[in-house]
Amino acid sequence: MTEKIGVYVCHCGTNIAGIVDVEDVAKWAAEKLQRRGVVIARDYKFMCSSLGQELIEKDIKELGLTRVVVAACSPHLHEKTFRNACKNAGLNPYLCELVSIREQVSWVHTDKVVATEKSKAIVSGGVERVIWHEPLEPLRVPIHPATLVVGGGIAGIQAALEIADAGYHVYMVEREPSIGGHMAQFDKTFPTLDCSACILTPKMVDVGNHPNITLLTWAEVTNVDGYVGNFQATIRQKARCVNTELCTGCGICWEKCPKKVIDDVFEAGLGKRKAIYTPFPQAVPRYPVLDKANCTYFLKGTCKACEKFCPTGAIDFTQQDEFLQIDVGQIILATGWDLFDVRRMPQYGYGRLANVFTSLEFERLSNASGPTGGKIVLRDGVTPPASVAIVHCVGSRDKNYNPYCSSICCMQSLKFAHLVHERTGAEVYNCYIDIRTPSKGYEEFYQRLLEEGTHFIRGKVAEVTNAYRTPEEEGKLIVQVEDTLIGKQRRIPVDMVILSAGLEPRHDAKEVGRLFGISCSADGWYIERHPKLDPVATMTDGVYIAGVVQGPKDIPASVAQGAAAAARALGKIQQKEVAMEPIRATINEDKCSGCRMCNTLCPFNAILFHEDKMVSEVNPALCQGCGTCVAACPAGAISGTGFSNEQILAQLDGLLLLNIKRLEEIPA
Amino acid sequence: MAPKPSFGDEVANLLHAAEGNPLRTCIQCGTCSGSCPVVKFMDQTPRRIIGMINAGLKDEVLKTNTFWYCASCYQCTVRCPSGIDIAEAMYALKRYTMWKNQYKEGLIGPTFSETFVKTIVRSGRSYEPLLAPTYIFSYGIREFFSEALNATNLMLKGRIPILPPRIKRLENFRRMIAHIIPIGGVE
Amino acid sequence: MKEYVYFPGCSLEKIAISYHLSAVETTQKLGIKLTELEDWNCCGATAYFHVDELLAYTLTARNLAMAEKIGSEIVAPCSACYKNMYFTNVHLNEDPDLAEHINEALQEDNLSFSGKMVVKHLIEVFSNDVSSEEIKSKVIYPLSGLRVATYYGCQILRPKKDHEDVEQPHYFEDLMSAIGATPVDFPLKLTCCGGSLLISSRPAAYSMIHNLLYDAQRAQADVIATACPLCQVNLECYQQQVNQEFGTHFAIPVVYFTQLIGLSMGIPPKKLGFGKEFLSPKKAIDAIKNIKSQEEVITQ
Amino acid sequence: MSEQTDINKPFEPVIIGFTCNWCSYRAADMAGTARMKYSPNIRLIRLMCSGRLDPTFVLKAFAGGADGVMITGCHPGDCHYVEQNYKALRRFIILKKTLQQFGIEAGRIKLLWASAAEGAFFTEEVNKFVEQVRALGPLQWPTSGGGLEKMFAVPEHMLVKEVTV
Repeated sequence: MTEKIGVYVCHCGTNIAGIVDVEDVAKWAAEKLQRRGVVIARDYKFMCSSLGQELIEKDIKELGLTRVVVAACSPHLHEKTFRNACKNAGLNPYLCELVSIREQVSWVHTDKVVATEKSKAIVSGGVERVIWHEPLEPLRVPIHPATLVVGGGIAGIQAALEIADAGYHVYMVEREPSIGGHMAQFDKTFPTLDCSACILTPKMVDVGNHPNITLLTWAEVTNVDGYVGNFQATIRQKARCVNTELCTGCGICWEKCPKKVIDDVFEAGLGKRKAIYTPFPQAVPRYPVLDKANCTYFLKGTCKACEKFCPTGAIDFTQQDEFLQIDVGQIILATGWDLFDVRRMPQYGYGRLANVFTSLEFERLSNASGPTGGKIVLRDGVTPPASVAIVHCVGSRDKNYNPYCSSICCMQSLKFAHLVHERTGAEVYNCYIDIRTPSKGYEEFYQRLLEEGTHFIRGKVAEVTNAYRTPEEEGKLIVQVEDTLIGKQRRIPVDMVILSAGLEPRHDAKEVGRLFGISCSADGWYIERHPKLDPVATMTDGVYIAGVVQGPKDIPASVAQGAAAAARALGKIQQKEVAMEPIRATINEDKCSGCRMCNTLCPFNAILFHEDKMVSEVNPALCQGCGTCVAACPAGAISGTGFSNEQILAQLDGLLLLNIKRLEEIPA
Repeated sequence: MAPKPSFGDEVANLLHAAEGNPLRTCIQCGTCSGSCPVVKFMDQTPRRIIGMINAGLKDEVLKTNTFWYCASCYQCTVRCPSGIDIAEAMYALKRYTMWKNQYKEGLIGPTFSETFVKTIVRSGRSYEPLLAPTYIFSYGIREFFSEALNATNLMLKGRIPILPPRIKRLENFRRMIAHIIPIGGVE
Repeated sequence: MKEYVYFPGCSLEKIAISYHLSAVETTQKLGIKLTELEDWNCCGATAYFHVDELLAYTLTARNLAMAEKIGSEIVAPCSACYKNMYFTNVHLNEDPDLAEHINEALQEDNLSFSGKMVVKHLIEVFSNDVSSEEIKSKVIYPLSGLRVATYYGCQILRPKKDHEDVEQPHYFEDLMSAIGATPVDFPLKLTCCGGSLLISSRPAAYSMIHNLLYDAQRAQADVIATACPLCQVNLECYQQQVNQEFGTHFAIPVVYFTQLIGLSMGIPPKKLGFGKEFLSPKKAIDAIKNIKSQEEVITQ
Repeated sequence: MSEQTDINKPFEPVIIGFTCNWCSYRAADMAGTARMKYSPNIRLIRLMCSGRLDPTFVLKAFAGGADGVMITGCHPGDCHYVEQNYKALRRFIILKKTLQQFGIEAGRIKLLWASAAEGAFFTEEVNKFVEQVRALGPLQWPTSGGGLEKMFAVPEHMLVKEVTV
């Protein structure tokens, strides 16, 4: 049979046409590849535009095209678009091949002649390949309606509530004893300064009481199997040593517990908790966890005060970690961030100079329910500062630490400045590189701070020292910085220094990423499917990211992403089934020699062996289409749809322009 | 023909093992100037110098004493958030002005460095008595006496050699240097 | 027994002779063999680099090339020498063209540089290769109660090498604790003394010296310990001038860390070059004297 | 390109690059979106996984006139299919030996792990490899290899799909 192939070369405005002579490529394809079946070759400004697509559909209908090659951008961007175009015109979508002459040519090369030549080779490769395409039907697998949300910060909470309210089940897994995340540690939120607890607590309670949400705190995901629509997750429920059936959260146990422990997590080291505890009064769920590592009973074998006093007998020292298996269709990762360790910049004196604080410490210091009841005081716990310096960009925008901007620190620092000014009347100095206030109401907040009389010094702080040179400096912290707007080095004596530390990916982000089959950028944030057009999806179908895991962002942005991820998940749930690329391996029984070489190669155990017939067979539901078995089969009995030997060899043939050579040998 | 390189590129070319022109990546944060122990004696802060270089203000830059006041303590270099080797850039400017003989009037640095090198080229070793007093007059008579006093003290404590030291294979040594720069250039 | 090629550098020949003496004495006590590099030439301090980078590399390369013939590790007591040698070594290893060019010149002196040398500062030998523990075990007279301001200066630490901590190192303090002395809180321990500006930009140098002495005094240090001849000369010999300049009354002895270690190991002060300084670290030496006299009393 | 016979022109090697759909192909996309520049001598083929690479693809490439072949995949541990890139690695090692027996310099083939985020790295490595192959000069294996072209050329059954319009 003969194929009728249409070739469509995209200008992409000047993105491609600026470097590649697209008209020439189209002309060349029409002439040189005519005898390979190319019946029409066009170039067009924007192939992906509706007009561009109509062009293809028209040709399919009128010229009866049986194959389509589009030379434009990366298949990861527009393969679907052009497959749909074919589908609309009644051509099987898988008979379309998209080759990239933008990412792979015009954007990475500068020599127009060479770029045009390369584009021709790539088109030729596409044409040869498409000849071998077969009509395929996407695999349809049912979507399990439940969703797993990992991380109970504001992004995760938002996502969970959106889905649960829509009537579908959600499993929320949180590593800490309570949900709430970092937002629960804050007192005020910028720029409106509404109380963090007041707006967060109701949402936390909703999650706790929601009939559609199974809340698993003090728990971690340890394993994930399966694929979009059908994931199996294993969750380790760490032993709480509290029977949640009986516990009423009355709080007597932690009142009676004699063991005080410094709380490095929620109180950022500023406050203490007991060995049995809930991190904060509004914690959800309300029942506590017993921290075995610090419990006197587990250390010394005696005490059991909590057990003695518990009115409902809910304490259970024998409790062990449990592992739960859950089936979910999709997963949303909202695991949040760690604070940059300011000890890595000793020039700022944290740990050496008592009154240098981290931003999280200050959040607790200024929090009404914090260790000082919201009083902003020095480490001694009583003295209010008369002057405070706030250092921006600590660990951010710095090649020695993190090159990226942490995006929240400017506004956070302005918030701090306001709180200090409001509660202590102290002189406040903000030392910044640039003030970045790019959201609704942010610039106005900056203006407000200026009016309040906060001092703004444009310069990255060089060091914080206690080495005074003058009587005024004696006993103070001296902030040494160049005031770049006047071009002078300044030494500013203050009582308190707040380091506005940057946001970092979770220390275990990489491992967690692997667990869910998604990868991190160079900075360690999870990579979204598209930086602009698909910020919450990942390269792995059915796994979404929301909040700071995707990159530094503030509360409004995190909430937006939580909702967005939820919407994406709901969309799939309501389709009830998901179409999957029909890229699968199949074994030709007649050719299979039963050597079983492929059996061991498959990481998904998709290949089973029929002892009776002495042949292997691929289970399409389990096969992920990597093609390793295809490459390995010595009998050539295994073929991979979409990436068959014929398709790849033919593309190679075309890329090397051997097809052209051969045609020259064979006279027309 | 190739376009004349900008002043910034000229300076960048004098930086050892620098790819392209690192000065261009300066975000003017002032960490260098904030860290500099000598900054208050400089006509312009190091940050400004980089800004001026990037702005192509060649003459203004060469007129400053900034880079001759650089103590090469590298505090700026280790802290620069853009990874610019600022101390090295100051060296580059020193060399630049010495070659072109266009440094600020009345600076001692250039002539001192030159004599220092001359001494080495002559003897292979440095010799304090020759160095210090040569310039000390430029600080006025009081300085001279205090310096002299110091010298005598050092002498009494046996911390100043009476004769300048020399290395043994001096001839080879000089031929070696001749390979790198015309001895005439420094003698 | 550990062996090193020893590059004293110009200063140690005379003006910092006590550093040389104490270095030799203390290393001997610790069973370290220092072989002085024969016919070495000046490292060029900072001045070479002002005039000609290539010349600077060549002159330093000559020393390294000569050292390669007799050992694998070269140790410099002077921070400037150390910095120049260390980075010349790095650059020549990174840049084969540069190395080739320089080897051409070195042939005139029948030398060639292969880049095999490991460059170390004397204090690194004490803190890393020997370790504070071993030194502690050799201490006979702990310098108890002696408040020492440990002054690192610049070029031991900077520019940064690999992953070393250039903002809060503590190995100098550890060494001083090991010999029973008390390291004081001395925030300016890493701040430049202005050595290279002393002649070219004197007022600047004075103010830098002043800041350091002021901080040492604030910390109530009995003595400043240094690991660099330029720092020592700067901080000690110009205190008088600084006092005149700023109307202060500093009188803080400035000694080499090797001198203090030597004292604690019972080496006679004279052998350690004491007596050549402007301001005698009486307190340190007296401490030892007292212990000794007590011992004599007991032995009689 | 080695098709060109003009001896005045400098030798431009043709390189075939096999990329995996999840990491290295996206690294190439990343290089594009970031407008990083690399040598145009390389032409990429997308596979789902480096594990899909059948060694004969490489032999075919050389026989077909490629001067070098670059095989790329996800970093060990990051494979979208768990561990298939390790299998690619094993094959690569054997393949390299085989090629040398055919008289093809080891320098003409390269294995590269590049994550989706490593556009810059991908760019550098491509440039390095192109220069490496350029230094080795043209391969012209089919002629030098004596009839090997037949051995690895497109299978006959694939040529019958000749089209005459």
